[in-house]
Amino acid sequence: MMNDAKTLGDEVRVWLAEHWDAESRRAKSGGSLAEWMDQVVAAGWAVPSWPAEWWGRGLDKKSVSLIVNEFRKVGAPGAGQDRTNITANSVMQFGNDALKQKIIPEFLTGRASQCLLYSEPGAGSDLAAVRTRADLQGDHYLVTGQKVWTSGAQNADYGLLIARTDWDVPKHEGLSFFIIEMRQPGIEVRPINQITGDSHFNEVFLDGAVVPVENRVGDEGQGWKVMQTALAVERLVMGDGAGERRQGSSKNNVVSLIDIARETGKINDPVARQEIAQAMAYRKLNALNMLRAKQEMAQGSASPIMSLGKLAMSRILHEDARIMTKLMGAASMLDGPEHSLAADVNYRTANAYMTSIGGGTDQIQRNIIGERVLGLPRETEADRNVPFRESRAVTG
Amino acid sequence: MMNDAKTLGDEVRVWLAEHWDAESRRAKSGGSLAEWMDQVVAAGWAVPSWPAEWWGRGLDKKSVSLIVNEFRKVGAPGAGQDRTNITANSVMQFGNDALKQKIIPEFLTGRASQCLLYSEPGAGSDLAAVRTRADLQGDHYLVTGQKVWTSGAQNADYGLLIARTDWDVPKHEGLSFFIIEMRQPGIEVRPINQITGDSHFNEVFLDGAVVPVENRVGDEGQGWKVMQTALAVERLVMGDGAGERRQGSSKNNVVSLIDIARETGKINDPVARQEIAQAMAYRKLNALNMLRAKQEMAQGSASPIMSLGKLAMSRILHEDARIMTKLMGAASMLDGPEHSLAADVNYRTANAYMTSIGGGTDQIQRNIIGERVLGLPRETEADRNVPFRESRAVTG
Amino acid sequence: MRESFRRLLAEKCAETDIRRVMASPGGHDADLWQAMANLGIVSLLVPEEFDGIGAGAVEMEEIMEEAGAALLAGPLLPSAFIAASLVSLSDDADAKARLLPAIASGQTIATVAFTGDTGTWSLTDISVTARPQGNVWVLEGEASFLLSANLADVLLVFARTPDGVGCFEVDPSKVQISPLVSWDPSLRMSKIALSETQAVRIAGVDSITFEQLIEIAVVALAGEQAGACRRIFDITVEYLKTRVQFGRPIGGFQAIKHMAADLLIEVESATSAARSAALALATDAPDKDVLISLAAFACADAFSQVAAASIQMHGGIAFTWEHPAHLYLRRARADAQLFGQSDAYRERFVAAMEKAA
Amino acid sequence: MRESFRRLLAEKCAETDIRRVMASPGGHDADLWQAMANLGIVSLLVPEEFDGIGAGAVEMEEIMEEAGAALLAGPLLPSAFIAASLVSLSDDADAKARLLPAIASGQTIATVAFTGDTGTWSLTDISVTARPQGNVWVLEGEASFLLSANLADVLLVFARTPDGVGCFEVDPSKVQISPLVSWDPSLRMSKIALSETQAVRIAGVDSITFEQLIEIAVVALAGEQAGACRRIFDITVEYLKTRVQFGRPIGGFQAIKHMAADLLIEVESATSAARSAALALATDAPDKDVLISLAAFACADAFSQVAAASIQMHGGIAFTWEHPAHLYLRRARADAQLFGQSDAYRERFVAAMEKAA
Repeated sequence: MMNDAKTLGDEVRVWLAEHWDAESRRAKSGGSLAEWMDQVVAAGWAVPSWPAEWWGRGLDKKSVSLIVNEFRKVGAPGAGQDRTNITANSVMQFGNDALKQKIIPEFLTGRASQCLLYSEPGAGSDLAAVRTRADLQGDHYLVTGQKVWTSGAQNADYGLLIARTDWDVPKHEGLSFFIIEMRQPGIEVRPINQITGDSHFNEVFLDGAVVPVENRVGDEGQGWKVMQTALAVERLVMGDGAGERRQGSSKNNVVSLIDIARETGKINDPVARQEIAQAMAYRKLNALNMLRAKQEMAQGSASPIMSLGKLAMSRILHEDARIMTKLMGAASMLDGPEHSLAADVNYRTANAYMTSIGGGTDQIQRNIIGERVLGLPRETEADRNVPFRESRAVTG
Repeated sequence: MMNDAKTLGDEVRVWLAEHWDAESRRAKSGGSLAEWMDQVVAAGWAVPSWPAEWWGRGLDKKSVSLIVNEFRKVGAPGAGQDRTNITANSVMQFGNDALKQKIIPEFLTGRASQCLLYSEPGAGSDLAAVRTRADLQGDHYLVTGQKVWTSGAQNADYGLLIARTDWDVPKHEGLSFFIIEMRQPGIEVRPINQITGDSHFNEVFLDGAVVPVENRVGDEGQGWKVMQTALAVERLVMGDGAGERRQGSSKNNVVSLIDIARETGKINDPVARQEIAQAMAYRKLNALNMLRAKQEMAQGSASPIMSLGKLAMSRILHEDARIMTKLMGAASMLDGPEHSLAADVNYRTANAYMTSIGGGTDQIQRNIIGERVLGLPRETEADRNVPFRESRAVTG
Repeated sequence: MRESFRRLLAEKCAETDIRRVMASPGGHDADLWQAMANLGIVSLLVPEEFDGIGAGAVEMEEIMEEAGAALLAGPLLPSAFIAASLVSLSDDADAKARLLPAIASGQTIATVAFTGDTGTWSLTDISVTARPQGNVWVLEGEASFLLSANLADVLLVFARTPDGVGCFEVDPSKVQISPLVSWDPSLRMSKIALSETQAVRIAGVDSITFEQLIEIAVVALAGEQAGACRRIFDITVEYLKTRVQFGRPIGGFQAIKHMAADLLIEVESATSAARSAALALATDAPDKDVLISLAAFACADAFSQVAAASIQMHGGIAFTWEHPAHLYLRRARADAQLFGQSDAYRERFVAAMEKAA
Repeated sequence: MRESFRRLLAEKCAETDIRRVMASPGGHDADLWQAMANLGIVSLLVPEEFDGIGAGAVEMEEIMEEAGAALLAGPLLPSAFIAASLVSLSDDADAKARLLPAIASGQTIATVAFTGDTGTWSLTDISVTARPQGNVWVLEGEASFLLSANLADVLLVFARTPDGVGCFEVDPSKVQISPLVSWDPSLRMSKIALSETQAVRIAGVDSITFEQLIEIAVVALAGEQAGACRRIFDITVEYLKTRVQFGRPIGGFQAIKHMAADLLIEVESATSAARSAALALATDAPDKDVLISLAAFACADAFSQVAAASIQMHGGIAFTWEHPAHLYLRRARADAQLFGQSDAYRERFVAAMEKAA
């Protein structure tokens, strides 16, 4: 095995040396990124754990890590997408062969991009309460409904769509998963105005949008399971960086309460120093927790600490914004480019909700931690065994 | 009506002038407190709103207030027990005539005292999950089970007892309410050692204790309703003083964070001052809320604010203890009569749980406020419609 | 009057109106202002001899509760309540006769400059200086965080004089007024710069008057905070009853229900604090200092906390610009700064309690 | 060793044992102490040349996690960890040869006097003075909050000397030792008074040694706090799964479930803080100051918070003396004071972060 790995490492290095210019970080053959990706896919590096007949090499996880590592060393993109590519993985695991042939190469090469059509106005925390309907009409489904909190919808080629195909079974059982073409008359995308002033997300209105039967991923009624798998891949990609990456969308990503205290003349105020200490401690403790989680996982044991990161980050971001506001005093009322420090603090104040609400509210996170990590009894769901048509999500 | 009230006021004043010496605060006739109470009962001042044939005068609420007020002015006890006497009220409202005749005079004159046999080890927050059984045997019930958190059980003549008489109906429906004589072989009282070092409460073990059928208050199965009525009287008696009165059991009832800060040399510490301010603010705000509640109630409108008092007081007591501990620093580790300030703070630290757990935990209080004051949907009770015998309280 | 004002606001200061006024350059609804003047709201604090209602702090606080609930924008607080109080507190019969009837009618809008760049609204923060020059005074320096100065016909500027703190009537056209963009789009704040600016001194205004004015401003703001806090809480509780997730209204979930119960304590406390401070101010009660400083931080903190929690409790919908929750958060964050910060008032509160102890 | 120690504690330091030892006059279990010595726990930090294991801060922290979880009482911390470290840190070959093997074997119990009545464990708090008199030194003054001095064969007393802070070996029989009753019944604390007390100076101990000793004490205590915090949390979570109210385990109610989720963050943070401080101390890492002061307040606060919440989450049962929850609360409250308070460490943490920034 070690020998195999060594040989594989050599093979990757040799292949990269032949095809990739580490200096300029470009393919030796020149051409577009997609054309480079064609080479990576053809060589089997894109999805090494998949079978050879499906762009892979049938390798184990450790080998995938090795390949990814070699690509990382020389700054080459495209390897190990069997761990990261949400669409390709979902289709590979649940799609029919026609769909695989049609969709996967587009995504592995980056020629197509996707958006996620999961959330709905009535299905926020309760993701399964989907009311968007997909009705079978011969060889295609007609889709009608509304999705929200979709990022990248304007530029996406495909949407990963969860829609209801059966209204007479409980809510988790009547869902199906589709890959729908976004550029069609039945789909309208409208940006959402966030309280931060940004518009990172969209509402997507579907009104008789068409999706062919072969674009259904998995059987009818399997949609919940397919979506869970897709979400698991997403979580893996996000990892512990979830909070920080979100926070990365703040206009000024470097947080230093000490710098702000210096700037606002509060650095020697003992009351301010206590609060600064506590806020910085929350951040530091979370970083130490995540470090320990990674070490535990590197030793092969699943770490329950990892799941605390998002909830902890939520407190950190809200507390940072609160204390920055206090440090600034009256100047925190101001905004706009002339008052850039205030504008940054204001932005943080509003944007902290992206972490405490987005991707599962703090309340949902606490449920998950209580139930999955601590093993406390699950919440009873009032509508769990009720046909969706009769549930309060429909009847109001 | 104003005229009537005036006349009534005159009548009370004249009667009091004849029978009560305001100077020495004793009955003019001399004798025991109970003998004074005999006079109050005979004159109809003890329960003025009750009918004349049952020790009363058939008066309205306003008149009762007037009478109570006149008694208060001269420091005479015993008037207006139709608002305060838990046992007398329960028996009057739900008991049979024989029980009324036997029990009520004993309680109105203070010759008898009662304890409350409600809580059980398995029925804490879930007061209805009573497992103490009362089995009918001819003209009496045999009672077996265990009660906890009973205060005054050693000295009580009677216990107000809730016990299960029917195990095949849902938990609220199989309960009955009794007045049981405490001094009998089937009852054993053991003091509970509290974490404060006090023993204000007892466990009461009932093993074949006897209670005659006529001592049942209300019909079989009506016990929950009778207890709710008794609890309502109790809450009225406690009023907003609930927290403060409980806290009155602290060894040193005067709280002054400022005094402690002076004593510990922290009075000029800006960090300490912020915390002192916040803790004192909580206390002051609660007092202002209660004042407003009383004003609203005096104007005839029910005040939802009143119900916030206990929860607010819980935070106040815990915060006071926490900040006192901080102010004391290392000296807070000490205890005992030589370190009386520390001992007081320690006591407060432990005793704060009497308010945050006793008489309904903070969590139960929040449920009550959310549901009864704000009108939010009720918690679904998993065992609400299950025969008690089959519920998890029994099956585990 | 409170009842009429509430009806007026329900009619003319609904969410769509607020958003329209926010987007307008002046941040002011002249029609609504006129209607308020007609109701006597604008002349509430002006003595009867100067065409006002002659009411006091208790009535002002009540009106501000309604104004806060509706997120009313514009010059009610700075002109009708603060500036009018300042002139009334002065000994200047001429200024009173000249200014008060005009302010009372709503025709004249006045605002007070009483803090500098540090924005602490304390005497030490006054950075404008005044020197006598013949019959008039000449002012020099800057003041900041003026409310509604963009609309003002009269500026009342606190300044240091050779004989202590004084106040001056300044013609806005002789001053450089720079708008300060605020995160609360309903606020119109400005900074002013005075350079060799001629001004008329208002007689009988000194550092004691300044402190009295701060008390009035704090009580008015506490009323606004208490009212706004309660309204966004009510909006949230309503939503909790109707929003269904997992087959039942989210208000049925303990996590949310318990948040609401805890917040109710803050809401009621803010109301009690604001009203008792108003009463103490109106009656010059012995514990006035205690109650006013308590109201200052308790109402600010309650409003901030409730507004912040309301977004969390609504979830995603309140993350959109179209939902009103963030408007309350913006107002809460601004109000928490106006007329002094919570930490400073906590310090004052302890000091006042120390005196009482 | 950690594994063996855990098994030993499970066997000989169960709740009944703790209660028995608490009630005993000495607050010490001699049999358990001997078993710990046999395992090498007592000699953990003593260098190998003096019959010890020669381990460092990382191993000490691990052992303290186990000790804390079991609420172990007695001289492990003051004698085996603090006093042994002090002697090891000295330059005094004679003292090392005389004291370290005896401490390592558990035969000699030593404790350090390093704070006065203010209980801040800071250099300025040392109030014993020492003056040379011929070959010996004479000590005068008081020290307080000594741990296990009731059992001690040797006192190591910090004192001010004409040439700065020093440390002295004192015979307990020459000192007035007064017990200090503690709210934590497992603690045995004392105050000592020295009057013309002859003592031997330990060479090479100065104010830098004092600070190093505080670091060791803080890291050990952080381990105890992290371990104790986790244990009472685990006890609580177990109860939440079994205690049925309203037809289901109370851990199924969101109010309780969410408290537990939030507390888990504190528990894990305490563990991370204690372990990273230990590693930083062992490796003399550049961010040692940051991590040790962080551990000092983060572990103290986490343990206090978790212990307090555990009583609330248990409800009435934990209000009884017979339930163990309050024993953890008592330990948490004492530990929060030992070796300096959280506010002081927050201040040090910011100062250390400032340097790094």
